Amino acid sequence: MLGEVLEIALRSIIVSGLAAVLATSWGIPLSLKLVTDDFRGKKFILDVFRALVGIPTVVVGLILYFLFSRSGPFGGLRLLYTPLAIALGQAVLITPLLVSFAYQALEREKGEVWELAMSLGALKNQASSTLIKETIPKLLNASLIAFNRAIGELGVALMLGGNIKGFTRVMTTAIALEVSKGEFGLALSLGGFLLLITYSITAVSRMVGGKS
Amino acid sequence: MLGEVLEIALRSIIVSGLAAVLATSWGIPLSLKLVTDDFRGKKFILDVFRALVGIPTVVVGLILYFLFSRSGPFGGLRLLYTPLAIALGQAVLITPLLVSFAYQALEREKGEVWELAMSLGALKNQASSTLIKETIPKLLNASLIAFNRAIGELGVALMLGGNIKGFTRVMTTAIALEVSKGEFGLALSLGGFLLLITYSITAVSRMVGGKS
Amino acid sequence: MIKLREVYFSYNKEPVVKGVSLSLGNECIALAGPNGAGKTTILKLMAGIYRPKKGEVFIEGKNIWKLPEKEAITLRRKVVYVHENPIVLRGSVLNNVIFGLELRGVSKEEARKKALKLMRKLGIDELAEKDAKNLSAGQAQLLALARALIVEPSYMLLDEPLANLDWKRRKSVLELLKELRETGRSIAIATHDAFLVSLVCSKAYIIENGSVVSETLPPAIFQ
Amino acid sequence: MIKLREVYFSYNKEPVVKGVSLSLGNECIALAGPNGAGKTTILKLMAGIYRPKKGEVFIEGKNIWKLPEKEAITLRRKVVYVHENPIVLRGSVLNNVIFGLELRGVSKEEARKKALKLMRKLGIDELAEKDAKNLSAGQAQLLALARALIVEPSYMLLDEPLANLDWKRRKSVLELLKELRETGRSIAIATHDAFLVSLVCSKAYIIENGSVVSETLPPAIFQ
Amino acid sequence: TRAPVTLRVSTTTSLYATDLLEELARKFQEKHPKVIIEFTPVGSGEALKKAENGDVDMVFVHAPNLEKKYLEKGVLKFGEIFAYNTFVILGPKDDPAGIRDMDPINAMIAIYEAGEAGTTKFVSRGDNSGTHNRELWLWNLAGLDPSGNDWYIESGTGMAQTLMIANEYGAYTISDIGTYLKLSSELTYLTPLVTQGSELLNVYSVYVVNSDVIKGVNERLAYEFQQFVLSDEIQNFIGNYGVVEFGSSLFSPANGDPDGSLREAWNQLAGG
Ligand SMILES: Nc1ncnc2c1ncn2[C@@H]1O[C@H](COP(=O)(O)OP(=O)(O)OP(=O)(O)O)[C@@H](O)[C@H]1O
Ligand SMILES: Nc1ncnc2c1ncn2[C@@H]1O[C@H](COP(=O)(O)OP(=O)(O)OP(=O)(O)O)[C@@H](O)[C@H]1O
Ligand SMILES: [Mg+2]
Ligand SMILES: [Mg+2]
Repeated sequence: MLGEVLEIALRSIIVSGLAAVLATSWGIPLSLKLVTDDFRGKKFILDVFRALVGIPTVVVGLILYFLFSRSGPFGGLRLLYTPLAIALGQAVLITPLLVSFAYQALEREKGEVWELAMSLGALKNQASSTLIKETIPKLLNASLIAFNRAIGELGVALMLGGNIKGFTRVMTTAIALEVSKGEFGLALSLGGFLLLITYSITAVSRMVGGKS
Repeated sequence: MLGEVLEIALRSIIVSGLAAVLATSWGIPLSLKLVTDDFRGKKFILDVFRALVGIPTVVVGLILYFLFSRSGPFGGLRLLYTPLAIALGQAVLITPLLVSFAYQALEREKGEVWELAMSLGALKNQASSTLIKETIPKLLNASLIAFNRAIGELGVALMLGGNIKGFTRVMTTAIALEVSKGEFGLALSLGGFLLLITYSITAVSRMVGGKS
Repeated sequence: MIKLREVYFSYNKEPVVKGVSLSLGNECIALAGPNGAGKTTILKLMAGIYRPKKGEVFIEGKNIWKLPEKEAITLRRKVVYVHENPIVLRGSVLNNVIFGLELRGVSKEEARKKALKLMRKLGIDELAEKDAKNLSAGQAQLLALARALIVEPSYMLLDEPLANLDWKRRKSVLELLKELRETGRSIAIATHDAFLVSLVCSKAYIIENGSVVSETLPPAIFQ
Repeated sequence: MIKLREVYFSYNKEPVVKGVSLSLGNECIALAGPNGAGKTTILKLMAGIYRPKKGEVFIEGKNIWKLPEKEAITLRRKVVYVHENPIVLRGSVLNNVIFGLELRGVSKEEARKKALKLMRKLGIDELAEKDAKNLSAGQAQLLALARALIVEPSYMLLDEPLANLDWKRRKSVLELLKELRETGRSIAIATHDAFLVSLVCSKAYIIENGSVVSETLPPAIFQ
Repeated sequence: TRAPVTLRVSTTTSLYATDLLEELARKFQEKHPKVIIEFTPVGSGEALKKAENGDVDMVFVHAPNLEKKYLEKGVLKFGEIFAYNTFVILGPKDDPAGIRDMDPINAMIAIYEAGEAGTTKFVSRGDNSGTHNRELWLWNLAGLDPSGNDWYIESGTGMAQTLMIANEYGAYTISDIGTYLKLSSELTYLTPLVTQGSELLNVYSVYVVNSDVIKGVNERLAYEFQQFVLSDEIQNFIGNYGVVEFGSSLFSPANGDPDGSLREAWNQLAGG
């Protein structure tokens, strides 16, 4: 039992960690683009992302289900009901939250940093990377919060992972299973354990990554 | 059918709106306290909130279920399976996200605004309210994102509301029900409609509340 | 009278103000000295913005860090500090200028009237409705001055008040300061500007490396 | 040679630079004029930081807003603008000073050496390892100067470069600027400081309300 | 006029998802306009747990062995079987285990053997639900224990999800007929292979929560609704429910279980 819980916890960390890495890898450049470029529809995109913070996880799960299912366009990849599918789904799910946080952080610094970089002869992408560097603690914080959101979500893990024992079962799907069994006490203990994990990861990465 | 969907949508907006108002009413003062006061354990509290962004919604639901259940300490209030219970649960759920956003916004402005207020003879609580005023667009943004998170969550609405037709059924529980029925198309349409609602509310309140 | 007695202060570990004692009575004093000597820090200590790590700060005889907030505030409201780099609040220039009056519960209408009069004197009345975040450096400096003057403080602590001002406005500000001296206000100025100091101040403290190294007459210090 | 030809610029609707034409050759020019006249804006236009709404900006004969980024950058890197309120990056003072060299791909070791030498000259070498966000006003000003000087620009555009500096450091900066002039660098200074201008500059543009109202010899403008 | 009274009912999601219960509630309210019936659709285990916590007055379930536990605790009383249908064993269309039209026990054996031979997989609910318990019981009757084998996938999700997983993997699984019929258009790779056999009987029971043990529940009203569900009129209605939509009815009414066969089946399942 304990061994199984640890295995599930480890899987959760890896899957959602991958999701956070993926989301960061496209979310930060996207936020940067939104902050540094002035184009029509920018406000619209931003508001869409803010609205998407509230997309129900099952909806994300459902959409990707259609894409990944055997009869869907990417069915050939056989991604459905694998840990990778969960990671991809969670990465999509947390991107809006990540972008909302990162945009706020970048936007606040942009004016000054950008001007300074330009005044000293930076290329546009050098100015961008200076802006990123200036904001690193806050961006790290954004990724971290996105990771926490991912590890705590249920709908995507259920729809795309299927809660398969020993393969795609993660902490939240395990908790949901215990709830549906009526094992409320066990579900709560698992929830507490999950929080302990997220807290530890949060505290450690903030110690390493510096204050924000 | 359409009438029922509109009724459910309206209920979602009211319930999650109430949740956002509640969470704001305690989340902003709390963030302010974290920003302006220096006390031991502040970092710890902050990291706990960041970790709690990832608390599974069913866990929040479960904990409050125990409190509100007939056999629980607040059973006498008869809150379980009412819209108010959902609102309370969602308010608890979104508080960490709200605090994380608000803290980041307040913290960035604090140093300067606080010094200015002090230099002109502000009482401590006047300095605080000046800080709030300076940050209003960002705080509004935080509340908005918290609202979006609330309206899109499922676990609390299910555990504390019970998805009772015509009484506690909200958009997400309706979507989950359709998914469990296998009515995927309908579930997706409802999801799209929900997003339309959150987008509209986001866009409108940002127009009213000003840029952040 | 504002008085520092054996005051120590540090931002992190290293002390940057080391046992400073000085006082500001019915006079104008100048703080001079090299960059990083501690002038700004000392002014903020005098204003009750920073709390000393050791030593006492008295405003009109009371140790302000030992008073409850309610009592301290009446004293602290007699003192205003103007930053060397102006801090600007959201909203219009006018809203910024009346900020101190709002803190004191003055009605919006009255505050407005008073502000416009003062802004005219400083030559920034035309900026009243402008977004305060979009000012030029000198305009922002004048905003900060107006915001401080409007509350008619007994003690004005000014940090490089003429920096970034054009010549015409320097002149009006200097005249304003002289007027204030004539009505008995106490003024302390941290500055590198000999000219300014010699025109309004009667005493100068030379700060070096966190300590007062000498007290002298203003014109002497820049020779 | 940097040249503005009939340049217009506005932050929002109202234009704040209205048909300005001027040029900076092998010389030192001063920009003077009342607060809010547009001096800072003009310098930023010269540096290629702001894009004119109308008119052209030429650096060494090329319209920089018509060149592809790759070609523009070699020209833009010859020009450095120093803000009136220093902008400070996270990290140590040293890291801030070498920023421009890093942009140009200079190795960290070489950059370090060069930086320390320059900082010694400006009297801020002791601050090298200090957190740059925690500097006094004058220290930050010197940091900004060092950060600009280190890239040895052909054109230096300085916005109130002596504000907040103590007398000793004003002197060293002035000497540095004179040295730069002797080695043929072009300098433009926006300032209200007659003394400074008369010592290094040979020409002054008087800006008022977004336009050049006259060209004169520097000492004349403050009379 | 009396104030409205509320009857709180927990039910398994699969039963609720057919909309039958909302229909029954509507009919009851026609006769008793002051009554509000609130259904909370959840898993079987959760439904029963809520009864124990006093949060519902009444339960609709189909998990005899769980029901028995709560009966023994005294949480439930007046257990009545009100309807039944069948479970079906589904599998890929090419049926690699060759179970088509076998009897259920032999079908399970064939699936086991095909699984061991590496030619197929089986997806189990793995969630202690009524359906899951039935599946375990069938393995037990067949004298087999598939747990731990890598062809035996424990999904730990609801019926719809489990069917989708089986569909994706081209695996065998067991489902209640109602959920399968509702989803059948999605399940392009699955087909029902075994539908006959008393072992596949799926009995739905309705319970009243015992007010002697659980304080504050509305036993009287629950009992009234239970009797209503068991009435001839409603039993008739259940027998015709779903005919229009699916061509066959989703449930057969218990009609008082005249020959006792349903109760016997229940006893078997509960004891197993
Ligand atoms: N926030 C801070 N954190 C740490 N050190 C600081 C901070 N602010 C100032 N210091 C340091 O404290 C010392 C005194 O600074 P202060 O601003 O009082 O100097 P100053 O005399 O006003 O200088 P200037 O003439 O340049 O304005 C300096 O060495 C400075 O680097
Ligand atoms: N970001 C901005 N947005 C809108 N208006 C601005 C902005 N920055 C400056 N302005 C306005 O543009 C005009 C010119 O400003 P600029 O900073 O160029 O003046 P300046 O000559 O440098 O003044 P100073 O001597 O005070 O530094 C001023 O009226 C100012 O209020
Ligand atoms: Mg200073
Ligand atoms: Mg300027």
